[in-house]
Amino acid sequence: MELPTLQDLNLAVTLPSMGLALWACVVLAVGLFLPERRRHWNLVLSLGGIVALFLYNLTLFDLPADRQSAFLGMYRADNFTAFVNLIALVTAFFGVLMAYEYLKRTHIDRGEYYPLLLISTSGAMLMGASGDLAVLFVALELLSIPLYIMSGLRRPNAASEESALKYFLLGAFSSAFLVYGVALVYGAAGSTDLSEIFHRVNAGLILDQGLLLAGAGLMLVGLGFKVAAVPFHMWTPDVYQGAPTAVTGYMSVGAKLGGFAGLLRVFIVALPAVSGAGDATGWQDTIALIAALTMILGNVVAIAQRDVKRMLGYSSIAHAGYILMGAAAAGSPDVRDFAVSASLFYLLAYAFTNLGAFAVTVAIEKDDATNPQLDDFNGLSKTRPVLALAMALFMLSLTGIPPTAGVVGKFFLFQAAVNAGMVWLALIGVITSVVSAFYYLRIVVNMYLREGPGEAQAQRSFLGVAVGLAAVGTFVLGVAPVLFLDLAQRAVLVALGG
Amino acid sequence: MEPAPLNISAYVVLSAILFAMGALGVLIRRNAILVFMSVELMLNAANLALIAFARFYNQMDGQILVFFVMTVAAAEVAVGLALIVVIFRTRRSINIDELSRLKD
Amino acid sequence: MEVFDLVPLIVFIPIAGLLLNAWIGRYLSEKGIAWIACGAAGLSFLVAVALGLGLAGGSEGKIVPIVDWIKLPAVGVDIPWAMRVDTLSVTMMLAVAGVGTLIHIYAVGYMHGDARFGRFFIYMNLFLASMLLLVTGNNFLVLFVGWELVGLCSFLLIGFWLHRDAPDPETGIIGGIKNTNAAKKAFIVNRVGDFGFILAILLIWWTFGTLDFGPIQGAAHAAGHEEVAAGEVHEAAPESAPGGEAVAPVTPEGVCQPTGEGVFPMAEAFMAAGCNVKLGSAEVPIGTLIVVVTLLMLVGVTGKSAQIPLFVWLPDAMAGPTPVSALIHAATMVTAGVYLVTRNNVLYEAARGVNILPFGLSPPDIVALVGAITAFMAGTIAVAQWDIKRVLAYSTISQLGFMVAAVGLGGYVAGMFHLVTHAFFKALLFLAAGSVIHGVEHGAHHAHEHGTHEARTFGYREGVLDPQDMRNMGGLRRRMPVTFWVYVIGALALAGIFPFAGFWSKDEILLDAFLRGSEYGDPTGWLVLILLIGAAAFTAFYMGRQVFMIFFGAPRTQAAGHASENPPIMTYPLIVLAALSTLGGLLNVPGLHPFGTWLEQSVPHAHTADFNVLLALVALAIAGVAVALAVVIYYMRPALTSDGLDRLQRPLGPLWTFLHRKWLWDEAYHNAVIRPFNALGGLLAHLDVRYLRDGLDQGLYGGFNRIAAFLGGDFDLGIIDRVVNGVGRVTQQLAGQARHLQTGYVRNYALSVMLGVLAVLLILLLPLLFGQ
Amino acid sequence: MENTPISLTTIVTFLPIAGLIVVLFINREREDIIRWVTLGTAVITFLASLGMVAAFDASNPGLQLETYYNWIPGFNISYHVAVDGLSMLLVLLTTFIMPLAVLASFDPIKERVKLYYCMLLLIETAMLGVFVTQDLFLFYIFWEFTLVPMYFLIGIWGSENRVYAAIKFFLYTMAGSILMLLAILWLGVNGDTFNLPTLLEKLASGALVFPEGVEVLLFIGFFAAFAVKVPLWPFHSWLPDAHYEAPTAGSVILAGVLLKLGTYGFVRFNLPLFPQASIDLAPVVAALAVIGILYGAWVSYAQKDVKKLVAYSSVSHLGFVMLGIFALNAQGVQGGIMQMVNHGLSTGGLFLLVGMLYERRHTKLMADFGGIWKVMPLFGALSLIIVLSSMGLPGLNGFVGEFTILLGSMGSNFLAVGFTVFAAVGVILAAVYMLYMFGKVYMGPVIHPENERLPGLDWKEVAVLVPLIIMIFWIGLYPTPFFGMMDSSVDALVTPYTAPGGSVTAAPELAPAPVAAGEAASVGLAPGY
Repeated sequence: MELPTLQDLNLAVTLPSMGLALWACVVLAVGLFLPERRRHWNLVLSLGGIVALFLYNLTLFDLPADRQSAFLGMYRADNFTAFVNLIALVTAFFGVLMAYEYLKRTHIDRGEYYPLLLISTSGAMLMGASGDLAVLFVALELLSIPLYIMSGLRRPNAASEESALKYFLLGAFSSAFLVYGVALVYGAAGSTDLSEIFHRVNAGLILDQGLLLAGAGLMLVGLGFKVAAVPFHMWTPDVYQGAPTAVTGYMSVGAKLGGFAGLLRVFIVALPAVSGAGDATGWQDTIALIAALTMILGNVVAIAQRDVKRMLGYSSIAHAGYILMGAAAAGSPDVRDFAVSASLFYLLAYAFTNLGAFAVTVAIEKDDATNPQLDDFNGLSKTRPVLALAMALFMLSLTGIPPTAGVVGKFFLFQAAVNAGMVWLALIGVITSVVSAFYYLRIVVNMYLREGPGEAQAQRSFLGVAVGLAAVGTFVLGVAPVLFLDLAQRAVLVALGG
Repeated sequence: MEPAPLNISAYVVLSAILFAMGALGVLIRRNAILVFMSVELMLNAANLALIAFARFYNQMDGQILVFFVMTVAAAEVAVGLALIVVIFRTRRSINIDELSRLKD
Repeated sequence: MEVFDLVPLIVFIPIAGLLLNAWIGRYLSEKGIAWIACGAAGLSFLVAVALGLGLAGGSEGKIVPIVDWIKLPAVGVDIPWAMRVDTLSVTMMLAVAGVGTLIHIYAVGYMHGDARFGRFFIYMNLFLASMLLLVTGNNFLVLFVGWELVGLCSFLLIGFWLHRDAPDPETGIIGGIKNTNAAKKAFIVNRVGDFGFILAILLIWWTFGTLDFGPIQGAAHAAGHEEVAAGEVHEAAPESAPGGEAVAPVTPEGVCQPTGEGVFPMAEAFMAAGCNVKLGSAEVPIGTLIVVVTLLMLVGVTGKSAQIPLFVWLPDAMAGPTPVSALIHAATMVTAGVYLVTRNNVLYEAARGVNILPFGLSPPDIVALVGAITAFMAGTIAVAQWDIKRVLAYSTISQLGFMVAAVGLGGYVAGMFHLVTHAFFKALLFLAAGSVIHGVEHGAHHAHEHGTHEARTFGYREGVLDPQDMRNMGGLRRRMPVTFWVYVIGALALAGIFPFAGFWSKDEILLDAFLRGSEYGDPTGWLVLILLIGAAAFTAFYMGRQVFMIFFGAPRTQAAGHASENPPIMTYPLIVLAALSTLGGLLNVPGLHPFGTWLEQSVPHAHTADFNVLLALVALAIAGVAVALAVVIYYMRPALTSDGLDRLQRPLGPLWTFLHRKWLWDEAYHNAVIRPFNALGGLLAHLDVRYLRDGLDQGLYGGFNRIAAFLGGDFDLGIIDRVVNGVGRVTQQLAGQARHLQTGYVRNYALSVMLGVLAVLLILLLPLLFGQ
Repeated sequence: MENTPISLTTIVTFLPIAGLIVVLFINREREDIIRWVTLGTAVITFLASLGMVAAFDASNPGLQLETYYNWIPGFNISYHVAVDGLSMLLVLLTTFIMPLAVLASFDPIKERVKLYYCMLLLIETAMLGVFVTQDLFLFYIFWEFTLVPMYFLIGIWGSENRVYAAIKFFLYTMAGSILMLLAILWLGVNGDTFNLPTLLEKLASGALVFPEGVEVLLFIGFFAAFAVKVPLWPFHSWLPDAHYEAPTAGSVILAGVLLKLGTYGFVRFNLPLFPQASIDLAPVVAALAVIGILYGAWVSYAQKDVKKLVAYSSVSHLGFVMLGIFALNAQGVQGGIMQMVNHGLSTGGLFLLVGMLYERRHTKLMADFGGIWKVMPLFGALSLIIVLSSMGLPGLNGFVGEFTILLGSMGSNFLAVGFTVFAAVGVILAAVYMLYMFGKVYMGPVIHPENERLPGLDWKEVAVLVPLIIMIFWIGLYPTPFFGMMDSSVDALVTPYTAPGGSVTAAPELAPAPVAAGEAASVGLAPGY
């Protein structure tokens, strides 16, 4: 057995995720020595790193085949990875931007926030890039552990601490399922390399079908927990409500992104034919069922919410359902490429939209550690017309009304489902979309149609930039989706050598 | 290399029992630390399975994975205990049943 | 350029007049407005005269297209604005424009001082234009436009005094509201008639592929029809299209094939061929279709010409100014139904031979019966009315019944003849009645100014005088001599007394009925004859009653005593009309029958029966007896009893009340139609709000909210929680730890995850178990 | 398909957006400038649409003034806009109504002026987009987007219950259109394109065949969206609320154009895409239409409020349009399209009148009026014309449409005569409720002293009403050019439905029908005929 050379490791392509983690350490180290009045360097350094890696990541699309793998196949540097990186970096960018002033005014301005966020982001990126179940697990924890900490960042605050512990305990619980699932799959297939698993499964060289299926199911549970799919969703509203709003905002996209990247990577690359029953894959129906339940429960329960963050929590559950619909559609070989790109595009659209919505919520939130309520939006269109307009745009996008990213994204997801022959699932999707209009419109109603103080906290600088960029992103993806669709379309998943 | 003869199912069943016990512990225990310990038990059940399979296939993959799991578990312990300490400071209790402020 | 090309002017001139008045009328004096309006009417009449002279000169008339209207070339729909000059339309034009002009002039005096003088004449010109459009239209749709527009004008003019805030004497309803209601009633009832008409038009288009009447038939062609008697199917169907190519009217499958000639020639050809009409996916025999079409048209006729059952609007329409009553509701518009049947004589005669209705009736029979019954019924009602205009209104309905009966009997000439003479004498009577009303109003003013108090008035609640109530009149003969004389002439003409116009025309109608009974052995003819003679007797009686009540005896009120004659601008038109009423009979003088010959050119089924002296004498005798009765009852003694009742009121008892309340038609309609309509409308609106809006929406919305709240609260935290709790409890018991029944939330969430795990594993593994 | 250069259609569609951008840069305090810029934009758009008419070749049944741009390559989605005979008139209607709606808003709208006019401009583009688009995806985008500005127009500037009405409007119409989305997706997925002409070609050539039962489902998917928008009975219950609560211009746009999106959708999509389902379901749709005609009229009659009355009357009027469309012959469809325009003019006009009354008296209850004609003679006269037009008086526009529709339904191969008879009863009822309203509001004596001194019409109000009246007369007296615009396109559209000899027309050269039309049409004459 020859030792691999440095060149074989192909480190350059791993730079977006690895580099971000390393850069997080730098930020952490620098942050330790920053005096109070120089704290903005945290922001500058974080953003600088993110932007630089974002630009670098753009060069990583369409790499030659021999450069698409690093760390001896444990890291995949295909277009899927690049696109996930792209979304993740966008998410991190907004996460940093909307937190800066918020952390200051809620007196939780700790330097750790930025490195934690960056590390978590790198975990999300790594999940999409994992070529090995070991990497998947490590990436998952890399994504999760910082989030546990960030949720409890606001201390001493009972709600924040409670949400952190809940998240932590349940998160650890679910990772245990993932690990056990990994173990079972390994036991069944005899390898942790995704491509290798695929080949073994495909060739029928597995120890026991039941072992494999159980392993796949347990992995689905672990990842389903991350994306907040029903019935693994119950932590979501509580944690969303308790965590600091900026963290919730980041988490609502970042964790979901990581979860879906991992889910797609594992199930499409390693286990496309896990049931061995021709083109219909065993896990497809399960995911479809979960998607349906998730869409229904998320949308319906969101209606009853008064707390904005809780409502957005349920909303994020619902959107997980929509993307799961794409994942389910990806189980059909004919639709796989289309469904994967549709899911990725939707994730990007969701990133802009949901981060924008959270940015506005951050702007609305009062300094007294009370959670923003729906009534806090009353009359916002008069006091802060631009902010209200942006929020309206985000709400329309989440509902799926043109001209926004949301409608284009949903259209493709539904198209994927119809294409995969799951018209019933698309039907549930479209019906729950109407249901979602109930609660999204409620915010628009409060902003535009009701009178009220609706005063936003007076930050115009960074948060405003975040809102503005998110709005632009939401709108541009809506009218000119082709800008990113092209990339998303190239981000298809195949088992290497398969 | 031929896999060594090994009655794999016994190991798998044992790990499954351990895993189930851990899961039950999570469901039943009220003390946050005990809950967390139950999670550790689940992880170790997985480790057991991994080791057994690695031995079964006679390769390194599973064993390497075990190291990863252990490392990560250590990290979780660090974070988890810290969180529990913080909670204890605020509430003077680590009974998870009292963590019910956040609800509808 | 032929003289016939002038025909569009007959419509455009009144339109120009009304536009001019609408544009600059507010800057003009009454005189200026009057000149424009009357000038327009007069010019129209001159055009009609020119056209008439052109026709009389032996020309055949002409179809004058103006412009495309509804044209869908791809499917061959082509309905242009086009006008038709033939003897029938010119007859109507002359009558309408002629009488119209006189009434315009009269109205200048009558409407003097009205705040909306200008608007009145705008409406009047609009009416003239619409009516002339109706009679000149060369296809059913243009005819229909005029048909509806005259209804609109009727609406506008009935409701002209819509702001009157004085209460109505009879009902106590505010005048303006009463006028408004009358106007609405007229429009809506007419719409019911139009409903039938429009359906007929639709059927006609799908049968014939056109709505054009057809080419104008020359005198030779008309002569060719001379021998065609009613009931026979026509043979001489033209076989060639205008292009000259021979087109068979029937496809090999026996389906009627339109040849593009026009409705009437094609109708004859189709009837001759006995083909089927393809209507949508169904096929209907042509005869059936023509019966349906003619019956639907009859619905339109009953609406416009105030026949049973749709006549109810006409008496109420008397709320309008009197010139309106004269022009629209007596002389012209209401005769449109008669014109329609005459115009469609080919269709009606074709339908006569189709025997598919019960009792062996054919559509023309039904037309005749409707007319005769209406004539009789309205005649009886008129006997028991107090209002001078109301008597005339019922008289109009009755006379329209005569005309409708005539055309139903196939007596198109007689019907048109009566139409013309009736236009003269009924316009005369209405205008004279208006003159009476005006005079009495003047008298009332005069009396009021001189401080004299009415000892007793009729029809009023609070001693306010109703100038239209005949009980408030009496002895006006001396105060208003011109009015008196013209009124008497009108009354005699209406009563059918020799030698006035009404005698001749009514006699022809009776004769047609008689011939229908005797020559064709048609029992309908006898029935109609009896009804009409009865109606004629009542006519003579109530006209006598009216004349005596108004002009003879002593004045019963101060107002009547102080009444004065009206200015010449009102009386001159009366004199002209009186002359026409006297001499109008010459139009179709027996022996020569110039009117009949004239109409034969455009009415293929026109025929004129020879004067029957015996029948005329009988009719005259009956009228004479009726007049004599009136003399006995209303002239020999004071017209009213001492307690202000009609002489007949007590002897007749309930019958009088029945007649006075118009056979209870209004009550019947109110109970049978209007109340259910309102109730249903209210109910639907209520249901709409209650169930569709509030019920369905709120139910959906509320139900949805409840489900959401349930899922969000009870379900997510309740049911799931409870299930989770229950499962948790079981788990705990299994573990031997039954101490703590209450579990915390985190554990519940964990349990939810656990359950999910089990479910996922189950779903994934179950097929495996069963598969093996 | 190759990309084509930008056509006039695109320019007209997006001109309002250009105006919107200008408005965005105007300080919101400068309300007058905003108003005039908006009006200018609307007028320029109208003039540009006249340019479209000039360039339009009525004899060509196909698409004209096309712009094609491969918008989302790889997803088979294109930006494809064009007009043909079916849409040209409706584009004109939109651009014609909008300046009037803008002008009618000058005085009533005092709050949030900038936002208001932005919404007006947005909705104009959205509506035009719906009419011109030839791509199903793009259609869906424009279709859904019309909801947004109208939602705000109702919700912000409406009357008391505006929030309820706005939400109801939004949810109802969205719920309807969501099923259409599925149908669109099915077509797009199975036809491999979202381009309507390409889909039609594939259907015609047999490259795309509907499996058993699917055609009806797809029809119903589109039907759901359009029937709610029309609104066809019994999907109408959002309409009275939306109409009632909307500001005047909102009601005008809603009645004038927005409802036509639904009827247009039937013509543009259901008829050509699903011929067999259209035939099978024609009696059902027509029955709903006829019920709507009678029901709407009856319920109108029972209203106490002018605006509600007018709102319900739309249900009745659009029933006629639907009846015409589902007569499935050229007369019916042409009449239907014509009546769409007519309803836009008449009912739009009625809402303007109600708005003018409301501005003066701040009430819409009929009982609060009476004798208005005397107080405001010019207003009364103009109102009468619009009321008569709405009633379908011959010589005015409404009649031309209604007659052509009834002509179509009477001779329809798929509808029994009874449909026409009952629909014609609706003509009577129209007179009943319209005259009831007119009598209550305009006629009679002035009962309320407040009404004695109402100001007459100002120049803006006259300028709003006069163009409507001109069009009412023009279409009523000389509709030939308007029919001519759609004649060839409609003829091409209904060709599959016109069985040989199925109708007695003077055009025997009609193409034979590939569809077994006769089988589907089982209805005959009513008994006794």
